[in-house]
Parts: sequence; C-alpha cells; structure tokens
Amino acid sequence: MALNLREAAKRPERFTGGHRLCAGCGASVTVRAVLKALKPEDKAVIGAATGCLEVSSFLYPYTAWKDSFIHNAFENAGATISGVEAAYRVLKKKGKIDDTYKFIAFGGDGGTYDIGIQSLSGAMERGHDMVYVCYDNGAYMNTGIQRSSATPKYANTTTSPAGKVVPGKQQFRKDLTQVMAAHNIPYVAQTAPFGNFSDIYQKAEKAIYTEGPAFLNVFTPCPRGWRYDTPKLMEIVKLAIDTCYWPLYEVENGKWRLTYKPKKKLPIEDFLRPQGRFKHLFKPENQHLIEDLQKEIDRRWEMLLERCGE
Amino acid sequence: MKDNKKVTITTETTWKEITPGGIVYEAGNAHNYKTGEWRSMRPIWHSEKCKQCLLCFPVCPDSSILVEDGKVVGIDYDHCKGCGVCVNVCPFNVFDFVKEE
Amino acid sequence: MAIRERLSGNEAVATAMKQINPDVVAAFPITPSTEVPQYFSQFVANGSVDTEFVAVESEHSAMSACVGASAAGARVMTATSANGLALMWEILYIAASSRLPIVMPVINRALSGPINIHNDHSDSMGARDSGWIQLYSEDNQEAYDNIIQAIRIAEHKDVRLPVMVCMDGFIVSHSVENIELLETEKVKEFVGEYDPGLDTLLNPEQPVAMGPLDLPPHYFEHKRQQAEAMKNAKEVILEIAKEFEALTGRKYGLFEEYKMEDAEVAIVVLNSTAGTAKEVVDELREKGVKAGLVKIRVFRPFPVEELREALKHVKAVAVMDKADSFSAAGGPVFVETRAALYDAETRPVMISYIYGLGGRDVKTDDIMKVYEDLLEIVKTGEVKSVYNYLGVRE
Amino acid sequence: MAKQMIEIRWHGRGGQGAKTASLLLAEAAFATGKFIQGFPEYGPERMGAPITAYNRISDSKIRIHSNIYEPDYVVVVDETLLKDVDVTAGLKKEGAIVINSEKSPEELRPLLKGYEGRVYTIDARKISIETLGKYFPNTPMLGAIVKVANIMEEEDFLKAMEESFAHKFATKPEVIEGNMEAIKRALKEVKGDER
Repeated sequence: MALNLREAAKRPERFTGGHRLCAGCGASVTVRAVLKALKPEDKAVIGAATGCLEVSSFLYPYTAWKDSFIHNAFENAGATISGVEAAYRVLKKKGKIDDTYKFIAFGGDGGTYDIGIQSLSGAMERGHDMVYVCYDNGAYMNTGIQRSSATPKYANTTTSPAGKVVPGKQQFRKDLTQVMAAHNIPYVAQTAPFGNFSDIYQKAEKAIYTEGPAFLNVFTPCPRGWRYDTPKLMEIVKLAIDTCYWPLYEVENGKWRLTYKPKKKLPIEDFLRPQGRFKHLFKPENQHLIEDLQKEIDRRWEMLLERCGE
Repeated sequence: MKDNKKVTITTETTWKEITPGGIVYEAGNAHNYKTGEWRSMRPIWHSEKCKQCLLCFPVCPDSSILVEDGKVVGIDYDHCKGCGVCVNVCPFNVFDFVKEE
Repeated sequence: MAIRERLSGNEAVATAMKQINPDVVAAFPITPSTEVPQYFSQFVANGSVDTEFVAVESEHSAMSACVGASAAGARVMTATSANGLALMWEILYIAASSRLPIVMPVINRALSGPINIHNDHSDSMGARDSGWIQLYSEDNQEAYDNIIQAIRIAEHKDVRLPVMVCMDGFIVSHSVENIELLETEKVKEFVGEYDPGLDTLLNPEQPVAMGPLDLPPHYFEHKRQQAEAMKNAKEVILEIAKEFEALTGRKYGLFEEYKMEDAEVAIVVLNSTAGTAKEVVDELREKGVKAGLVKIRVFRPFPVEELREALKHVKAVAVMDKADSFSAAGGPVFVETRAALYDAETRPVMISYIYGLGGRDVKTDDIMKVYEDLLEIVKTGEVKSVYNYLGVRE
Repeated sequence: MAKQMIEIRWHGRGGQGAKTASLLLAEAAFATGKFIQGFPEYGPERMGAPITAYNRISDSKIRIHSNIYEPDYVVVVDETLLKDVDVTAGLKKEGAIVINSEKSPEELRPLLKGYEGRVYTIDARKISIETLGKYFPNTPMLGAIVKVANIMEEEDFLKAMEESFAHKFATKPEVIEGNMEAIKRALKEVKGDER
C-alpha cells in the first residue's frame, strides 16, 4: 500500500529537530518527507552535498541524522554515495554485512544542477542502486542567495540583482528533471511537499524501492532567499504547482505521467506576487516581463502535457 | 552487541580525545541541541480543537509536532523555531500564534 | 619462494592490487597510469578479484567514490597521474582529514601546463601537503613492495591516513623489468583482513556521521590529531618495513643510503633517477671519489632527524628536484632537506638542482656533472650557485 | 665500471610493433635468466610516426633508468626510416645495425652516414609472409638481433620463444609453429657486411 499521511505519522522520525536550518526552511520538510518513505526496518546511508542542509544538519559534534550520514564536498554527493553503495554491494557479497541498506543523496540546486551535475550524471549512468534527491530552492542559499541555473528568470538574487537596466536573472531555468529523464534510469520524478504529502511520499517510496538509480527533484521554498513570510511555505508550494511553474510528474521506466493537474491553471503572477525576489516585476513598466515568463511557462507546460499524453 | 561508542565533545575536549576525522557516533544527537530559543513567535496547539487531520506534522521543518501512536499530542518547544508553517496549514485553526514572552 | 617475473611498473602495481584484492577500486584513466585500471578491470572481468570496480566519469569522482567506499568500511584503492591527481585535489584533503586509509599509486607525470604526458614529480609534489603519506619508488619492484606495505601503513590504528605510492611515469610504469613477486597467499596474509571497527557508515552496531561542518571550537583539534597520525606514521612505516623484510629479504627504511658511510659528496634524490645515480656513484668510487647517495622513500612524513643524521658529516650535498615549486628558492625536496639540516652542529653545503621536467631524460652524464660541481665546491670552498637547473638549454 | 650489459635501440613506425619486438626480446632474455629492461620512448605515438624502443640485457640487476644514447646494437624495423631518422646516432663501432630490407647490407651502408661497424639485413617481410601469411616483421627481427648480438645460445632462445608463444598464443596454438619457423629462418637468413 502506498505511503500516506496516517502511516507516515506512525513511522519514526529519521531527521531530528535541533538542526540549525532557518525557521521555516523548506529543505528539512523535503528531507523529512523523503525519509518517511524508508521502511522502518531498513537501514540507510544518507549523503549530502555541501549546502544549507548539510552545514545545518551536521555541525560538529551534532548530527540531526538518525541514519549513517556522510558529507564529502559540494559537487560530489552522487559519486560519494555511489562509492558507499559499491562498498555495500561488495561487503554484502563477501558476507561482511547482513542488514539491508538504502542509499540516498541530497543536494541543493547548486550542488545538483550546477557544480555537481557531472558527478550526479555519472552516478546515475553507472546504475548504482541509490536515490538522488535535489531540494531545489532555486539559488545558492548557503552562500547568500546567488543565482543558479535553477533560478527562475527575472528573480532578484545577489549575483543576478534587479538593477536599473537589468531586471534580475536573464535566463529561464534549466529543466534538470528532464535532463535526468534523458538518462533513461528506472525512475525520475518531480515533486513537492504538497497537500497531504501523498505525491512526495509515493514518489519517494518508488524512488527508494525501485532497484537501480532514481532521481527526485523536489520544489523546496526558501523564505530567506525568496523573501516571503515563513508561515506561507505551503501556500507558496501550492501556487508553484497550480501556476504550472512546478508541474508534478514522474517518468517510470521511460513512461511519462502527470501526477497532478491543477483544476484551474493560475496565472504566474500569483506565484510571483508573494515573493520579494520578484517585487520589481510588479512595477508597471515591467508588465511585459511577467508576460514573457507566462509564455515560457505555458510553452513548457504544453510540452509536458504532450509528453505525458494528456 | 558490542559497546557503542559515545563520546561527549565539549569545548574542553583536547585533540587527544576528540573523535577522529570529526566522526560522530551518536546519530541524531542534534536532538540535544535546543533551537527553541531561536523562537520569537510561539505556536500553541489546542488539543480540544484538533481533528487529527495530521496535515501539520509533515510541514514542520523542526520535527516539532509531537506525534504518538499516529496522533498529534503537542509541540516540542525545545526545537520549535516558531516559523508558523503549522499554524498556517491547519484547516481548523487549531493553533494560536503568539509573541514569545 | 619468490616468483621471478618481468613486469612493467604499471603491471607490477596492478598485480599488487590483484593480490591485495581490495573491496572497491574507483578509477578514471589518465596517461601514464591508464594501464592500472585497464589491467585491474580485466582482473575483475576474469573473476580473479572480487572487487567492485567503479568506472567513474572523472578523477574527482574517483576520489569522491573512494571516500564514500572507504567511509563505508571497504578497503579501497585507485590510481592516477598528473592532471587526474590535480582534479582530485580537494578530495585528497578530505580523504586525509576524514582519516580514510585509501591507497593510491601515483604514476608521476608533469602537471599541466603546458600539457605534457611525461615524467616529473610536479603532480605528487603539489599534493605533498594534502595529508597523504607519500612513498616514492625507484623501480617496479619498489612500487610493488610499497603498495603492499602501504595497505598496512594506511590501516594501522595509530595512523589511519591515505597513502600515495609514487613511481615515475613511463620510465618505470612502461618499462618491463625483472621483479620478484610474492605468492598471493603471502600478500593476503601480510595485508590481513581490514577491520575498520565502528568508524564506518555500514557498521552493524550503530549509525555514524562523517564529514561535519567543523567550526573554530573543534577544527583545530581535529587538525592537530591528524598531524599526530602523520607523526606516528614514521614508526609504523619502519615496523611494517621490518616485517616485510622478514618476509621478502628486501629492506626498506625512510630512505636508502647508498655508499654514505664515508661519503664526502652526496646527492639526495627520489624515484628512478636514484638508480641512474647509483651507477655514477659506483663509477666515482672506482676512481676513489667518496660519493654517496640518499634516496628518499618516505617524503610524507618527512624524515627530518634521520636525514640530519645521514647528511651531517657530508661536505657538500646536492638535492635534486624533479619539480619546481616556483618559490624562486629551489625545489620542495631541497627546501625541506636543507631545513632538516638547520639544527645540525656541522652541516654540509647544500645546493639545489631542478632537473628532468616534463620528461627531459636524465643521463649518467648529467648526474656526473652534479657530482663534479659538488667536488669543485669541496675543493674551492666556494658555492657559485645555490639554485640550479640541470639539463635545460641555457 | 665493469659493464656486462647489452644496450639495444629499436627504430620503427607506430603500429609496426617495434615496441612489441623490444618486449619480446626482453622476454626471451628474461626466460634465459637475464636481467632485462624493455621500454619505449613515448611520444605522441600514432600510426606511422617514427618510434623508438630500447632494451637493456644484463647478468646483474639493471639500475640505470635513462634512454640509451650509445647503443651496442640498433634494429631498424622499417627501412624507409633510414632517410629521415639518424638511426646510427651514438651506435658503437664495435656493435652492429640490423635492418629489415630485401636489399643487401652493402647496398644500404651508404645510407648510414658513414657508420663503420657491422651492417646486417634481413628480409623480414618475405619471411613473415611465407611463414605467417601476414606481414609481422617482429618475429624475424627478433631472431635476427639475437643472432647478430649473440645475446644467448640459439637453443636457449628457441626454447624460451617456444614457451613464450605457447603462453601468448594459448588460444590460437596454430600460429605457434609459423612464428617458430619465422625465428628459425631469421637466425639463418640474416646477412652481414662485416667488413
């Protein structure tokens, strides 16, 4: 039976409070959701790329992880966990280990879309039995909100600032989920902590318990970087999904499936308005920028619908 | 079962006693670190109003909605940072959100 | 009974790896070390090892995967050269500070730029402060012997540091020479089973966390502890060398002293040039010249006191570096050797030669010139030039 | 310095197997109990480009690790190299050069920049085609140099090669005989201008 909220509530927490992530941080919501998909009887080794999550969850001598955890560097969570998984396979074969372990790597969009994409791509291509989870908060938050290739177009970041002549980031975001789907690995999904969490729970469960490599791209709000009030976390997620900025879908053995279709597709403005990083777009002279964004979002949404046979 | 290693590290710990390579032997020991003092706003959960829909527990970034036997039983103020996500997500307005004294 | 064989340096290294049968090898090809993962993957394909071979997409990932696998409690090896080592750089430090006993043959090659595939020591010398133990090897035999010993050194409880075993690219790696191999059972017995204790991600007793953010309250203590491990390594290296000698009859120390008992002039050198230089020493000895040679085997930890003892009675010493550190004050081996002699009551005149960069061949004539320069210094008492380049077109 | 070491330099073209030939020679000498070195001089090694390989053969451990500048013997696997490469550079007068050619040593000597030592030729192409059905000059060149340099007793050499081939061609034993025949013919057919 697919994991639901009620079942998840009964499972032990594998990521404890006492970490130093910001109040209202989406990253730990994402992590908790993914880890709930682990069967309580299974052990896990978790890896993380350098980033907010890592430095806040494992600040010597405290670890927030109840499973074995390894941090290596910024750009190599994929390779690091593939090494752990290779060790597990051989030690199991040699009879030195009895327990069943699952392997999960977490990275932000910096460690995943950008500096870590080679290591991730290599790990997925080699077919390690692992899940790579990107908690995508659309900028390098750990170093102070610099643009990444996941940053939405026109977002104001500290290296794509909205100025008098340049209105924020000049490029649309990279579609990493599709890049990963092109690896033809058994399971790729785009998800978010959303509603009753069934989408993320089920995708995490599939990702973890599908043999071979799997990739999850999880929309993960950052109140500090996006500049919204912390209590609004779940509203922001819902707006990202209902505006089709962040569609929920999965690619299972090459089969594309939309897992959520908004009843009413909202205009992108609704997603932009609550966030300070888009404030400059709401000046009257910048109306065309919002239109530009809307056009691209529509185009990508249509393409996705087509791929998913909708 | 062999003895588990538990090494208490403080700012008095010398290089001879510190764990090699920064290894930490006590998984989840961040629990001992109290982030509750970061809070400027305090969520207050009212058990009598709670319908046990459970929507609040997964959204807490600090694992601070206490759940026992699948039911919400309270808030872990040792770790709750007062972000208010639980307050906002509750469809039944079970929480109050008040300034810390 | 030792096995009489003829192998290239790379084959010797790969053979040692086969006999050790590590749990995980993660590697990426780069000239001149490419043959090592090639031979090794053939062993995997033929079932002569039961290693997990991870054919990573870069050296950065090679070392990253090695860190992951070693942290998981596996016995782990890889191999690389030059730019590959440079690409690993960041993770070399992490491997060492995480106290992971990874063993890596480094087939020395000039580090770009300009790009050059031939031998010098700019790759491993650049990594000299990464926290890895560094062993240097004159020939295929020493490379083979060093790798077998390196496993024990790296995994020793007082050490737990990664080890690089360096040998000269092409000159040794691609040269077929005689070698005496140990029987595989003897190698297995010598290296033993790896027991990482509880310090591993997959230990069945308790989960652990590795690779923390380590801020000012504790970072320094960790570094101090790491430094102690490197200090401890010296004794451990000698202990293991003794055991190895008992097994093979081949004697290893921190460095080799060749005809040093009464030497008045001496060269300090690493790797294959030592062999060429020994020929010259013999030639000079036949003429009655008191020439000697010190071949450094262990560069990290650096044998400060021992070198001081070995060199203090010599009149003039030339330290030969197959790498320039661009300090404008001699190569790294020179600088450290000279510093080692500072506390000696009597100490030799010391001069630096940077030689053989980018595979510039080193002939006996070149070495002879160095001894002649030293003899001239002894005769005249005058040092014309401390910092010298040997074999470059002036 | 009492030197009982033979130093040999090979000249060939990338892809023709001069490197392999040097390794085979090392192997044969190794099999008769010698200390050996066999190594190529690496460059941007591409098909057709001139390449050099070296051998040292000695009764005691070889420590020297430089290239060979004053070889006792030179082997030229491809005679077209004679016009572009100074194959006799440093070659000792007391030594010899062995060239793969259908021509006679006397015909080739004028191309050797005044080299005064012994010159040998061997038609490795013909031997190879006739014994192996293909052009593999290595094996005959190996036989020729062993003969010319008197590196070991013919009997020991043949025995070593037989064992080596048996190992090398374990999966295609049919080629062993041809290779052995090529070597034997090379031992006989190498022609010298010994002045």
